[in-house]
Amino acid sequence: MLEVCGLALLVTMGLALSRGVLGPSIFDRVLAVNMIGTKTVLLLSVIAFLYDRPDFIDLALAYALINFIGVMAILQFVQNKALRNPSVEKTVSQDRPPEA
Amino acid sequence: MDTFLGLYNYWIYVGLLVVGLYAVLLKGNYIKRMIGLGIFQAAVFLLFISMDKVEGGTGPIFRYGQDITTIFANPLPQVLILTAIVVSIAVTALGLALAIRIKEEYGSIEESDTLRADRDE
Amino acid sequence: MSFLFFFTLSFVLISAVLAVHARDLFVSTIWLGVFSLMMASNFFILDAADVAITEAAVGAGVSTVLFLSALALTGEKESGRRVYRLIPSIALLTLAVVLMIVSLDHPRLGDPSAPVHQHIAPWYLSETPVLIDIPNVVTAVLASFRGYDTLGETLVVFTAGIGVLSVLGFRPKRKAVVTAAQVSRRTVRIRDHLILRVVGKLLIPVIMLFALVVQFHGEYSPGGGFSAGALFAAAVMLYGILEGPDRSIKAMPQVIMLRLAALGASIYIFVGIFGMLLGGNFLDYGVLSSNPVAGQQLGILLIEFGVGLTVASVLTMVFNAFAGRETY
Amino acid sequence: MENELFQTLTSLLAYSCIAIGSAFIVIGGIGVLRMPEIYTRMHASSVTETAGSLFVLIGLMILSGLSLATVKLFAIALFLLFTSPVSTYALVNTALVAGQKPAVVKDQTSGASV
Repeated sequence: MLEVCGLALLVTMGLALSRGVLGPSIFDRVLAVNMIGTKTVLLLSVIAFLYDRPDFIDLALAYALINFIGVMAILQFVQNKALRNPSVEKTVSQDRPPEA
Repeated sequence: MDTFLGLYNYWIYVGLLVVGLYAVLLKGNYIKRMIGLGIFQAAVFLLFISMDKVEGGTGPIFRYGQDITTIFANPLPQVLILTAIVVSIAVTALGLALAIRIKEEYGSIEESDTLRADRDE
Repeated sequence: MSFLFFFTLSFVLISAVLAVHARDLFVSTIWLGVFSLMMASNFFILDAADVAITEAAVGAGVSTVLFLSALALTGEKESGRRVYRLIPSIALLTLAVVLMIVSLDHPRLGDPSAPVHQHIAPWYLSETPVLIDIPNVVTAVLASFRGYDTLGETLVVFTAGIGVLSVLGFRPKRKAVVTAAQVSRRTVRIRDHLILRVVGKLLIPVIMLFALVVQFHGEYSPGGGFSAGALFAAAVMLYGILEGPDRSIKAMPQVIMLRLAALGASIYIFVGIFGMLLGGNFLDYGVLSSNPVAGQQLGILLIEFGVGLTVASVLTMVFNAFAGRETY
Repeated sequence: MENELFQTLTSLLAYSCIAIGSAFIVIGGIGVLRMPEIYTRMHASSVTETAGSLFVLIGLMILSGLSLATVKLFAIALFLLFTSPVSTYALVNTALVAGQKPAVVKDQTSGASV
């Protein structure tokens, strides 16, 4: 059963990876990375049980904490494009989403 | 099939080595080259870690009440690579710092631009 | 179980090719993050838990943050001018073919009769419980049996930190495009998001606590100074991302970080010299206590602390130098 | 005898939890690939990040019984529950601010956009 779960996680990673390859916008890619990160946390926990070493779950814990930093860095980079490139300032500078 | 899975990691290592070296040699952008260098280093890490695996073994950390016949993976390649990963990020940081300085002086991080600027002087 | 291994390895190669292929360097960095995730899972499947936790701490957090802060200063578009060079291409192809042929002679994965497993590894595995008596053999080999090696690597990390500071110590004569005041405003949008700020601040102490667990529990579970240092630096980087580089530099001034990095390396060296003064060899911890095994454990604890201090302060220093820099 | 029955029941419970979680994860993965635009894809990915992860982690917790591993798994579940909605929020916000418009569905009867 754990093998099946591992396989399901890997298949989902493959699907997310193809979304990242296809993804027309940057946000699709970020979404794919975020998803692969969460799936890695689960995969590491499942492998720890599959190998009968539950004391190695520290690793999954590390990823659960660290993934957030990477995603924050990526989003900060995207949000600050305006400051680096004055030509896009107009579209990005409003903090509020555009009214529908 | 057994040969295929037994050697698959070596083939992936060859692939990573070539992809990394391709970026280092044939890409003009300095940051792309640092990315290539990272992939090249990871290929070496993969080669070393592939060596440590023993069939039916487990990670080299002892447990209470373990069986006397427990097989453990080889700890030595792990030690070498553990330190190498942190050294690789330090080296990458140094390369990125150089790229930032090149951008500030030449206005570009493309090799062709910097070479042209050097020729024109 | 081999199918897991097959998938993760294939994903490693795919993401590496995508990282090199992408024209936008920002997208390249994203693929490099995926590459690191798959690499860490792969290390874990190959029974290398210590390596995997180091790759987790370095690859997912620190590496992405450093690449993105460098890209913010240099611009993320690759020109796309192709460099055709015949000789390197031929050399690459030849290398690939030769390595493929050589790989057929490699011992199969997990072969217990491979040459690597014959010489010294069995000695490490059988003598660690007798001489050092800690469960994590990797930490024992890293800190005690191969202590010289680790000293060298620590000094390399320290030197790289000094190198970054000296390279970025020069500034162009002309006026900055984005001034220091604007740099401190750079993160203003993240700072304004209440949810991100609250949850991020909640997470920082937890990451630091986990780094300390990895540091001081490294003799019993996967971890040790290198991974703990990277985790600690990642926590500081999260603070810098959420609150702005000016505040992270204020909290962790560069001068103090430089001193701490030097202190960490010095702790390592002085533990070695202290052992010499007590009549042992350099980095021979057995003489630090009346009981050689307890002395070994004390020595490992001290030098792992030194390593963690150096790695954490060097990576923090590099992040502050990148994030707080004006764009020219 | 009773003990044996209890063990069978707990492992049955654990494995069914893991199976449900895996099903959620694969469904979410398919959704991420097939949905038409970024906001709907995010909706699909949130299924894997909350329901999928929680079911798998709860299954593993039941499997490991009362041990340190259970505490660590609980911590992982807690951190995932904290961070993944926040990441999704940040991603949606950034996408909206950068000018990604949500897809507009045409109303079939009146022809006006809703």
